[in-house]
Amino acid sequence: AREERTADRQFQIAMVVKVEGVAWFDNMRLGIEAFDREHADVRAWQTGADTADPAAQVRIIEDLIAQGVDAILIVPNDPESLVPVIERARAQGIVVVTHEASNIRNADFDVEAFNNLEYGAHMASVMAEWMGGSGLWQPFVGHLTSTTHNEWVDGEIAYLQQNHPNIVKANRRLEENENQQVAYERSLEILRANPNIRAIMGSAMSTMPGAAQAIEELGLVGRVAAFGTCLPSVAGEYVESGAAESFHFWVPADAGYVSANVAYHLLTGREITAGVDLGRPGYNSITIQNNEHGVPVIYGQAWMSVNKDNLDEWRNPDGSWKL
Amino acid sequence: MVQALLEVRNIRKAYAGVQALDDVSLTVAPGEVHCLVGENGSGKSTLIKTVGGAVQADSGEIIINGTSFGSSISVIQSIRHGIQIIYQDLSLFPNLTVAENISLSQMIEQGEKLTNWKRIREVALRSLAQIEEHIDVDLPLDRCSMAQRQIVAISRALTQGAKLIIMDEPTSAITAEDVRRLFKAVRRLNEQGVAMLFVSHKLNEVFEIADSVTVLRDGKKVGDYQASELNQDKLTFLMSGQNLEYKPFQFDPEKEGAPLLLETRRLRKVNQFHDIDLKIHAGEVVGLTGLVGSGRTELALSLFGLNPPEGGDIVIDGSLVRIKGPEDAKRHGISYLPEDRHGQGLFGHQTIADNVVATVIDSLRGTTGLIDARRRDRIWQEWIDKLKIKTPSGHNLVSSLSGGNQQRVVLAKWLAVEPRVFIIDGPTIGVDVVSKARIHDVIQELARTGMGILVISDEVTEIMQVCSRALVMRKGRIVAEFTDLQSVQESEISQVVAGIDGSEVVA
Amino acid sequence: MKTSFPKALLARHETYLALIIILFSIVLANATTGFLTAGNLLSVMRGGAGLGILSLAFFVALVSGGIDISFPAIAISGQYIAIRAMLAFGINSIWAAFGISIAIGIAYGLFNAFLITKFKIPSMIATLATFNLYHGALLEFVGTEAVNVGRIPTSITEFGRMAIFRFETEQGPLGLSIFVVVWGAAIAATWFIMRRTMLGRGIYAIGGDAEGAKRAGFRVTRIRYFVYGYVGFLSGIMGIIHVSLIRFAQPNNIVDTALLRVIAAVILGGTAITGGRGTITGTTLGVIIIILLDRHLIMLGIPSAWTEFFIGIVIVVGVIATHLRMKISRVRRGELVVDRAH
Amino acid sequence: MKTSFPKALLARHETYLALIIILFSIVLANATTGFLTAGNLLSVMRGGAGLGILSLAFFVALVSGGIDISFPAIAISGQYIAIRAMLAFGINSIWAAFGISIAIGIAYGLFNAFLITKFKIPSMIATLATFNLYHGALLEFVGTEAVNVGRIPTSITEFGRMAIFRFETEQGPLGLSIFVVVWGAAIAATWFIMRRTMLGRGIYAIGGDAEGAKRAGFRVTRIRYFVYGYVGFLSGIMGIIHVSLIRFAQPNNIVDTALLRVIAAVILGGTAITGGRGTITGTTLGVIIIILLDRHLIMLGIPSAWTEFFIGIVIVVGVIATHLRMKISRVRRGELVVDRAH
Ligand SMILES: Nc1ncnc2c1ncn2[C@@H]1O[C@H](COP(=O)(O)OP(=O)(O)OP(=O)(O)O)[C@@H](O)[C@H]1O
Ligand SMILES: Nc1ncnc2c1ncn2[C@@H]1O[C@H](COP(=O)(O)OP(=O)(O)OP(=O)(O)O)[C@@H](O)[C@H]1O
Ligand SMILES: [Mg+2]
Ligand SMILES: [Mg+2]
Repeated sequence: AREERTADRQFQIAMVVKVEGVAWFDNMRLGIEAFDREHADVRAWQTGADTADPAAQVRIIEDLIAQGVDAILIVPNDPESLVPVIERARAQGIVVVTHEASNIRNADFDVEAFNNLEYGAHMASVMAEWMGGSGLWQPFVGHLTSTTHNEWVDGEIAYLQQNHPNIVKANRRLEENENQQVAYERSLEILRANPNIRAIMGSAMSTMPGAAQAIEELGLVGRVAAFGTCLPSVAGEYVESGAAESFHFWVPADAGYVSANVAYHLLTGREITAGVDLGRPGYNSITIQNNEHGVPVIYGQAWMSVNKDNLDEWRNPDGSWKL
Repeated sequence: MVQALLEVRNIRKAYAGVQALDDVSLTVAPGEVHCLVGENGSGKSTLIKTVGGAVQADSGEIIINGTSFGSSISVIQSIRHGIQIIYQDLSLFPNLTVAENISLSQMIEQGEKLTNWKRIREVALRSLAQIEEHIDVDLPLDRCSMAQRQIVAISRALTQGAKLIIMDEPTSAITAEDVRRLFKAVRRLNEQGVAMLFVSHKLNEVFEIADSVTVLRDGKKVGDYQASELNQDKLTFLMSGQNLEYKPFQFDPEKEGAPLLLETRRLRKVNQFHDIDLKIHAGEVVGLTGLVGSGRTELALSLFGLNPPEGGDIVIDGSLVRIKGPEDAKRHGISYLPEDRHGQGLFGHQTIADNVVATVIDSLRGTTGLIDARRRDRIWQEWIDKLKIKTPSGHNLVSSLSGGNQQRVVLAKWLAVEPRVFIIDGPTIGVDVVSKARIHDVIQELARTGMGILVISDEVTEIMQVCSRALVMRKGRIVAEFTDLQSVQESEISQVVAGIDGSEVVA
Repeated sequence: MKTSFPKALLARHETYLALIIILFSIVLANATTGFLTAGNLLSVMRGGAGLGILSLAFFVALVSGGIDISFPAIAISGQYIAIRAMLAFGINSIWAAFGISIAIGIAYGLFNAFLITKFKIPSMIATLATFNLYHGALLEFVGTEAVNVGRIPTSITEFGRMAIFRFETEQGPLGLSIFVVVWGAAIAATWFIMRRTMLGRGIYAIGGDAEGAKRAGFRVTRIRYFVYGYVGFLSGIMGIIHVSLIRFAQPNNIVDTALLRVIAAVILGGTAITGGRGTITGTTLGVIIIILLDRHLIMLGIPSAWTEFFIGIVIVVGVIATHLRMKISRVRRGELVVDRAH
Repeated sequence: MKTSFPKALLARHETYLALIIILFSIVLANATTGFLTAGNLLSVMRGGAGLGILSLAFFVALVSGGIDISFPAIAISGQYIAIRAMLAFGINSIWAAFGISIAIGIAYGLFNAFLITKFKIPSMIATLATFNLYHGALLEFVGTEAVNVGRIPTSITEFGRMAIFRFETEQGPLGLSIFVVVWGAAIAATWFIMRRTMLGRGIYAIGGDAEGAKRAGFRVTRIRYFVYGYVGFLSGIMGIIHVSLIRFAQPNNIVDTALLRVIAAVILGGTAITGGRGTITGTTLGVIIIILLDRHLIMLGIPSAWTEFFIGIVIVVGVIATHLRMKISRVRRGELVVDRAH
């Protein structure tokens, strides 16, 4: 039973991210903070472990349960390892909203910026266009265990098979452990082993800079390009140098904001249905689809595509990156 | 009178429960050979360590060449003033070359910052030449024999312009020949004005080399003597306060009808021993002597399963057996007291009591599977008394004992097993004369209970004192057997050992 | 030289550990509300069982004068292979789970022993290498796919919920988890082996002086096989305990968290890293301290990001304290005069 | 007892390592197209410089009879603190970067030495603890935020691109990276210290017999301070090399990959884990083998997930080979009859 909110009591909403200290989640924090600022009756904050470790996440969530927060937002490292702890949280009346975990088992809601297969197809189409419809490409994932990354790559492969049969995968999907150095080393190697590769497609944020660096180092700029999911602050320089062609992302701050908003809706007893405006671009008219476990998943259409042409839109006047 | 090189006045040093040194004074003159004798645990090593700075005395005064250092001196000061100590474990570096081992200390002492390899080799060669030795100075030390290492240690001391070389039992691990060579070097050094202070339990060596002798007993000084005014019996008495008498051991297995316990037939292993026929009967003490390296230890190890022979048979109680490991040997009632007891036979971190009972703990288990604590305590107490192990309590760690007393713990440990055949390799290395006699008594007592004993020793004297029969090994073969030790002269055996008699036949 | 009862107690490392636990419990009981409830204590013990079992394994290896740091890889291999095999063959039995996991654990442990005894590779190097070997092989040959709660065989999730001495409380039913029972059994077995069998004496002996132990007739090689096999055995058990606790199997679990905590617990428990010394009581008290710290830093308002830093401090302080205490007692016994450098 | 030239060469571990490298290179040159190009070789060396420098540090610690496994935490601390400080104070100088990182490295190294010498904590435990301490402190007190290429001070990225002996090729300009020069300097300095100074002899001596070294007049404590300080120094250098290579600073880098590779390289290089023995040539050859393996598995068509498994195998096989070779030469010398247990 949810307790009544007294006048002096704020809703405590905590966002637990995969790992602290990476640009992506630094940006997500901005959304959470914005939400906190905009709502006087909400105290929202973000936390996370130092390593992308499922067990650490479980521990943090257990801490939050012990603190008696009202809602927990989670970007899971490993959705399945959270099942028991989410169960426990919900048993105590805590609202649980996940992000980037469309197959989650027992959350109140999951928030997705978009459908993963569609997003993969979108990224692949940009890449295919640049490649001129033929050549070798190499997909990377952060971890072979990551559902999202693998769905994107599934979407990419499906799209390419259907629309560009002459674009061929060089090697089975490579893992770079969300580590830029590993991405760099693996890219160097795969490029040397297959001089005909034209594009490297990243899923984790660390792939693009690593791959772009390898491309620069081998003097392949113009002939090979890095693609994938990334942020302007991480990939911007490489787009300018030409080692990366274009990149895609959804604004983590918006996703964070929207997740908090979903929890806030639930805490204040409002309903969430298809078409509801959750207050951020790309989420103005959401769709809802129950996943195989019956958890309602909210989909936006919130992807951004950035290349040389619109890169400057992501710059602040002082030259630093907005994101 | 010449000024003393080293003068030690009224040194006291106490460890918990033990007054290791009690008001000891000592003077060493330049160029003299001074010998420090005393029973095990009488404080010899402790005194040496105080002079070398490894141990700080509680009170007293150390004076070197007229300079007083109060009751304690640092290692560096001691070295700077010409004192060089060669410890029992030699303190060499197995991973460095001979040249480095010899020269490094000098380089350190001279405050060198860089290594000059040419000089390192030169210094080493010169130092070896000084005692007329030849060792490949580029050899890593761990490829040198024990005797070579000893030479290296001495050469090292020489490099540092030592005025006084102190050695703690330098001769316990090297051959008679090496001892002679060592003493020759010592005499040459004496002529150059270098003094020697050394500890030995081999009294004949003391008389051979020493000018003067200081006797310690229970941490107190008994007195200073000129070697010429002493003889073996007198010295023994000064050390122990008692006179020794030897009881030769006579035993004829045939006359007694004693059963044959262990026999080897043409036992052999390439490069180690050849065609060994050996018999050990119940109740006899068989001696096995020979030069260092003649193959005795290897033979013993193969009887104990640690060095499988390549051919020949081992027969126990009339049946052929194979001994593949110590556990097989134990099962057949064979025990082996290792020769190198430096850490090998002892669990240093455990108490004396634990060490003594380690081999028999199994048999102390009662019907409940629990260890019978009373019996256990009785056993170790008994052995501490029997071997007169000098310690305030059996609960102290083995590592707190003096060298000779540690040896006794090992002995106790193996004797406690009460085996049927007992192989003792060097039973009294580093043990003082009195305790030696005591250990000999214990060995003979055991034989009287029907145990068959094989004693391996370098010392012919020891063999003559403890055994009823003796074998001599040379180059891996048994070259002589002496069945009646009462009727042979010590020198006769010594000659066979050294191969001087030219005989290759069984006497 | 019998020491009187309280004095003997004071000389023991375990006494200090127990005091720390009591003190820390008092602090926790006063600073928080949730600590001193039966529910919390039972749940803490349940959560700590896995760590406790692994610590016993690590303890045995250390006493034998070796070290085995491959145990997290062994535990996860046992766990993950057991789960995947059960799914593949449609087996649903907790006995099968333990059987497979333990079999793999023992096999891997014996392989460690093989490397260590046959090739005389220092155990730290050997097990560091096999850590990577076992874990790499798991990822490569078995797979990286996570098995979620829905697919975990029901026998395993049921095992995780089993408890004895059930009783009802306001907060719902409580009981002593089966995990704690298994942990207790592991303690009892290890205690029996180490204190009451010749094998155990042999383990202490080879840790004190392997060469001497050999001459004393202990079968050193065989004892080492036992030691590493036993580490594997306990790791296999822990693998199944772990999966029934979190109801999720993924081949990077355990590997990422267990090593440091186990080492901290055992070292804190007073087991000598140089072999030959250590007690099961000490080890278990060490485990309890680590669990208490690990689970209650948050209650004390210390953020969980501190855990790593904190455990580092605990090891350093623990080892220093052990060292100082030992030094004092050695000086008392008159042993320590010449200070040996390590 | 001089051995003839080829025989002496055959007896050396380094000869075998060199042979392995040559063999592996022949395989790579035949199996792939990209291997035997100047570009590839130069880039492999550039990428391996960091590993090479850390391996020298680990080698020195092992020779001294100790071990330091905190070096990845030291390197990342030096790197990350230097970068954050430069950003905070608006400094943009490679000298400042090295200065800060090295200062932190040395300070941390000396703290390790303090724990090891003052409290006589076994070095493995001490550095395991400080690994967590240093890394935990970095995350807790300095932050976890990543610094991306755009924010990395330009002096650092420029340093990363510096090269000597530049020449033009079809694939663009090539040159010997400054990293390789730094690595070379580190090799030379370490060689000089270890072979040509009394300090170096002291390091070997304490690794052979610390007590004996003390008696011989070596200042053991001081030497230990040097050893761990030097490990910190080299780790600090590696921290900056690493960030100028990948142009990205994040406080979990290095920590996650360096430890295993460094240990593998040094052990493979023939340095004794028990101290006192090892050569810089061996260490460097070991590093080259690890880099070649690590960077060319994909070229050989071996999937990247194998790397971990593969390095495990390399350590096991390497250590076994070393052991067998040593055994053979010991049998030849007639030393090995009684097989001693370890
Ligand atoms: N570990 C070993 N490996 C190879 N050969 C050895 C080994 N130990 C000894 N030997 C050789 O075996 C022969 C016999 O040596 P052993 O040690 O048995 O002699 P010993 O008569 O017992 O002498 P000691 O008085 O030194 O004990 C010698 O030629 C020696 O060089
Ligand atoms: N570190 C120590 N702690 C406690 N007692 C010690 C220590 N070192 C020596 N002792 C004790 O001091 C006494 C003198 O020992 P020391 O080693 O000087 O004898 P020693 O004359 O050299 O005997 P040995 O002939 O057996 O070598 C012995 O009782 C010994 O047990
Ligand atoms: Mg002595
Ligand atoms: Mg011998």
